[in-house]
Amino acid sequence: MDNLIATGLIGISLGSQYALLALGFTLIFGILGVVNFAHGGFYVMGGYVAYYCSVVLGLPFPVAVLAATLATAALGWLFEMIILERVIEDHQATLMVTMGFYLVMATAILLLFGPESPEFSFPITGVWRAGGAYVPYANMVVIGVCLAAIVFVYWLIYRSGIGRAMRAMAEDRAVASALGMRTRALFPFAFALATGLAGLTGALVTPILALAPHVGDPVLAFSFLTVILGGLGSVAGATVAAFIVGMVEAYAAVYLGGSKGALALFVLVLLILVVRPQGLLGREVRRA
Amino acid sequence: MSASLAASAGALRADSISKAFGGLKVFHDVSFTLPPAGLLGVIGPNGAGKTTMINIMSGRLPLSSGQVLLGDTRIDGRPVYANADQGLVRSFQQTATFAGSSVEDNLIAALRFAKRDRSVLERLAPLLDRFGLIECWGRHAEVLPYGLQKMLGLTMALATQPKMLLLDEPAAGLEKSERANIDAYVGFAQREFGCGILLVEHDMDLIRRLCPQVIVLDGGRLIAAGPPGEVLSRKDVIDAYLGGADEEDADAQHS
Amino acid sequence: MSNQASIRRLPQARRPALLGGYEWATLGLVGFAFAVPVLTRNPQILSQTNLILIAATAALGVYIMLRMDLMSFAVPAFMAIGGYTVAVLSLKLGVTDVILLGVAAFVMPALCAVPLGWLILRLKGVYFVLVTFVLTEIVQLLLFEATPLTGGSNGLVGMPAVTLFGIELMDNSQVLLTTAGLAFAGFTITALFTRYFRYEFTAIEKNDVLAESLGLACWRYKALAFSVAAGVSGLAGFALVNMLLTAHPTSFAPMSSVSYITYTIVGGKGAILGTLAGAALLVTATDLFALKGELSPGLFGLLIIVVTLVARGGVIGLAAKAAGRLRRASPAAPARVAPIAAVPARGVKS
Amino acid sequence: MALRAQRAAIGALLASVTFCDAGSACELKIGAPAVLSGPAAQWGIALRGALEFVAKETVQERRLVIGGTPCTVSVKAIDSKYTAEGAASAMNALAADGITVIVGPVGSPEVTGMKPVALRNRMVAMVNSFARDSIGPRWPNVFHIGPGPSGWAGPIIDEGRKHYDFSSVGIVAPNDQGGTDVAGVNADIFKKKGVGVVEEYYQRGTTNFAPIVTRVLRSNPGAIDLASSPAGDAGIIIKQLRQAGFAGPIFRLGGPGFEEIARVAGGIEVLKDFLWYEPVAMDESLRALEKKHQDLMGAPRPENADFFRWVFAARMMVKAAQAAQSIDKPQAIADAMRKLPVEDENIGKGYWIGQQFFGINQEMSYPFAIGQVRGGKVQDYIHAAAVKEN
Repeated sequence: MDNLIATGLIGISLGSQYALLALGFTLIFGILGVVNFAHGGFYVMGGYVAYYCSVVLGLPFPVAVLAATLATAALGWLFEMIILERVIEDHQATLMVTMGFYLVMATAILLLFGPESPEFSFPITGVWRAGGAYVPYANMVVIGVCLAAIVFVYWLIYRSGIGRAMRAMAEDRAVASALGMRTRALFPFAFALATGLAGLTGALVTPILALAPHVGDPVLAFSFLTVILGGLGSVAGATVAAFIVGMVEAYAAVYLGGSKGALALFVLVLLILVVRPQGLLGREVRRA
Repeated sequence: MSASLAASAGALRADSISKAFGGLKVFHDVSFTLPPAGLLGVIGPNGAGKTTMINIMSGRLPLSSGQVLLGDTRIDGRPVYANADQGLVRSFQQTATFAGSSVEDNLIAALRFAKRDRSVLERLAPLLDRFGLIECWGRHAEVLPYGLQKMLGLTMALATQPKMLLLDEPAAGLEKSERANIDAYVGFAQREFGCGILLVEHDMDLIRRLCPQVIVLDGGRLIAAGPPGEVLSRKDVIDAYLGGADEEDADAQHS
Repeated sequence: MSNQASIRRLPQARRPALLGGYEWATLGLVGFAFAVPVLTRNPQILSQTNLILIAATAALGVYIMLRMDLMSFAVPAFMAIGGYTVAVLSLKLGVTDVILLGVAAFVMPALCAVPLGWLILRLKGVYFVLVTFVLTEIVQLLLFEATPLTGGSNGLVGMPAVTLFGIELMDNSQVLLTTAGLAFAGFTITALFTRYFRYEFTAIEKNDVLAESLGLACWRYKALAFSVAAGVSGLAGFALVNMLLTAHPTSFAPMSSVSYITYTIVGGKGAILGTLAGAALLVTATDLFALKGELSPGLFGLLIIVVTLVARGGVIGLAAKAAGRLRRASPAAPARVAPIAAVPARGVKS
Repeated sequence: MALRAQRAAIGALLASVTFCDAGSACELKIGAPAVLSGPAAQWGIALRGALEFVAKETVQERRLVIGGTPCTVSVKAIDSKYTAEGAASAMNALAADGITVIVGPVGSPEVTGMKPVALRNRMVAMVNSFARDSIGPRWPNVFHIGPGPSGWAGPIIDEGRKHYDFSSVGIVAPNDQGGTDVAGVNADIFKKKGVGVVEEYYQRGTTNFAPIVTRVLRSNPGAIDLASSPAGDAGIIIKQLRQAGFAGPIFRLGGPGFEEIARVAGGIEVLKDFLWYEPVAMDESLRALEKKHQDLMGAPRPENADFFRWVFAARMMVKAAQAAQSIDKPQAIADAMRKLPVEDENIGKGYWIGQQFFGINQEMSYPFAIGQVRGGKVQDYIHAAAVKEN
């Protein structure tokens, strides 16, 4: 019983991280039509910027997290404007440049910071316990900030003018263009928003896990899974799916073991796709 | 030549068909029959559900209720290609060709997919000649003028030697001077291939010229049927047109 | 209008060529690999040629699916099925004949692809991409889990050398000959297959709705292509396993699918020669960059970005464009008829 | 395109032939397929650093003299990417340069990929990896840099049992060859000592181990062994084990990387009770080696402690060349190697072993160390004698 609850708490913590990553990923896909292979790179970069600010420069941790968010957003903006924009119409070319950019980012980080993990711990330690269930305080903070960020993104998307435009783009690009929206102007903004979210996640999560140049690799696979499950471009779907993936990962790993747990997760996603090709909350596209 | 006509399997029949997207009824309880080698016009204001009707008849969209029969076979909800095999072929409102392929390759593709041989091209030669497609034989489809692309798409549909042709606004987007081509096309298809044709069209002159019978759709309902001269003077039909929503037919083609 | 006159105006049917120029050129180049062991015994040249051929053959799986604008991440999955089939046959059943093994390496993945294709080819565009990605992850995990058959994380080690008519093919140059044979088979199958069904594939790529309305059962051709792509990938898997004398899960890592896609697109997805050009360029570049140690992935990334930005249509596209410009620039060339200006489609009804 | 590549390659061949002729001025060329990119990069960087150090040392101290001529040593390290193909390709590139003396690579998949190439090109190699088949009679000229857990896990477990009381252990390792091979051997040794074992494998690439930790703690193990989990992973696992309330001792019967583990875990106090295999005991003699590296290379040694073992391996290779009086006859160098005593000026004396485990007596065994954190305090290394077979 305690295990059940403890596992559920782990699942929530995983889910909130995946949600932040997947929100950005799905926005980029929905609005730009781009599968961002560099997403994990921005996650790692967020971690290292936060590390540099807080450990090397000695800034307070919240300032470091903010700096990481802004730096990754800025780089995302520049990347979109300077490189991605040139090939935005060709989805295979966008795949190539985002992937190439990921390799460049990973190499730059390796050269700057070396291959080994630096010491980068969350400023709050300690664990809350109740029976067999437990949550480290640091994880609570991360969950809290993640939820706040998700709320912010929702506010941005569902309550602001720019959000309405982005949503229209994500749901139906052709219609939005036909309605005369200046779709192109949204691209760098949406990309920066998404990479900023990835950077924020990295800044928050790497100190409770580990920071190393390669920790971005699995981010891509999980963002993929989450977004497939939720329905491409669907903001709500990505959020729900992130928590499902987190829960399934936690319970499958605890009750089936690491390797079989991963297999179970992938098979589940495959089955869902076969039954509901549009993902859980993706709308059935009226075929035109 | 008209030997194929004799083997015609029978009429195309819509039997109180309805279609709803979510809660939105696009199409409600419509019935009509197109006899073999017949010609039936379909008119209605924008948003009346005309293109949706073609999508349903061809199998692209499933029905909400009712049925579509070709001869004795129920065909709604079957794959589009299976219905095309049965001789039920549709055209598209906007240009529909294979970009990047020459006119010749487009026609050969149509022949291949319908399992016809090249001799069909010879039968189509007068039409190809008239439209001016022979001059463009090696040119890529997407660089042709709009009207020519449209005629190419229509000719490809005919190259499959269908029993029933569903034409979705063939004259849309054509210059006035090009519209005579549609007359020639419809006449040729009926004369040479014995096709039954369901003609969805906005151009009233064209409908009057060609169709002995029309049905009128409005808001997804069949509001009138009969010879065009008679139907088009009815008050409810005129009202439907004048008050008809000016919005775009939502189920747009892809080009 | 007179029927007879019109028919006479109809251009004569061209005899459809079995293969196009690009296909012949590619097969020629792949065939040239057979001669490499005769020309040199330098192990690096042999090894580079070997790696390029394996990479190019694997990339064919991507190329075939791209004929229909479907991007496949499933290549490593089918390479693994092909490679492990060979390893199991030779280790457990003692089959070493290269022809038998080659047939098995093609047929087994192709058969596995049939039910899978049936499941996932209903998905369109980007969903297909994502599902093939998931599929590759699943196969990778299955390799670990199905230990009795696959040797789990240790892989299957210690395969005997393959034989051709009883002769062992063991040393560097013979390994290259085996790879060249498998690559040649893969390229020939792909060239013939994509040429023979080029109308169907082009139609599905450009306008599948129109193709279906003309009577083409698109899914059948997609499933067929998926199956053939799987078989060709299996040949590449065989070549890789044969080079390493080991079937090891890391050889079929899911992320390696990205490399095969990169070869195809950087080389130029429009022609089969592109996969060979892309594989040759990028495998060579990888090798050069490996000398730079830590920098190598970054340089590789930079190369991909630059080629993508500069050479739309890939290396082959760039070369074709350059050749075209050269021809136009040369005064001896006959003046070309001015092309008809494209008339923008007017998508609105009157 | 490919044609041009071929032509360029043939040109390269001609160039390399002439180069070989010129190379007869006595230069021992050591090749290293070394992982220089990706998560395992630090291992390859340690390997390359050790080789470059030994090369310079050999030249400066005239350690390699053939027929009266002092020889130089050059090092060529090529990124083998921690994959079988990467290593095979790197090895072929080395072979093409006429290099037949190999030190490296570091990881199991790489060793898998490089051995067939070494065999086909008749190279002599000194490899690392904890795989059950790293060396063997099939590969007569491949040597192994040091014993796997079969050699040293036993003494470390005994040391742990002196201080802690436990009757069961949970072993956590990644689900690939690098993980399962070591974990399996460790499990056998624990069982032989009467300790109950639960093995738990995680998917390589996992970043959050909380679920795995929950799972392994369900059986209430008295101790945990992280086997060959990479240092970064091991650090997170320890952090999360302690967060979950696990208070028992933690073993890492895998490889070096203690500093990184401690950093990731969040400090020595988090480790609390921790024992690990340290391939070499950090003592005066090794500090002297560190200093020598600083003096000779003008920079501190690579952080990864595998550096020391690779220095050992490279020096052995140089000694074998010296004994064989050859820089380019791998067979002669291998034969000489087999006759050499296992000994290093900084690391100490040992034995050739491996007959029992691998079926070939080509594994170097030398003194190692047991590292310990007890009650949150780092203890001095415990020196352990080189393991001997029989």
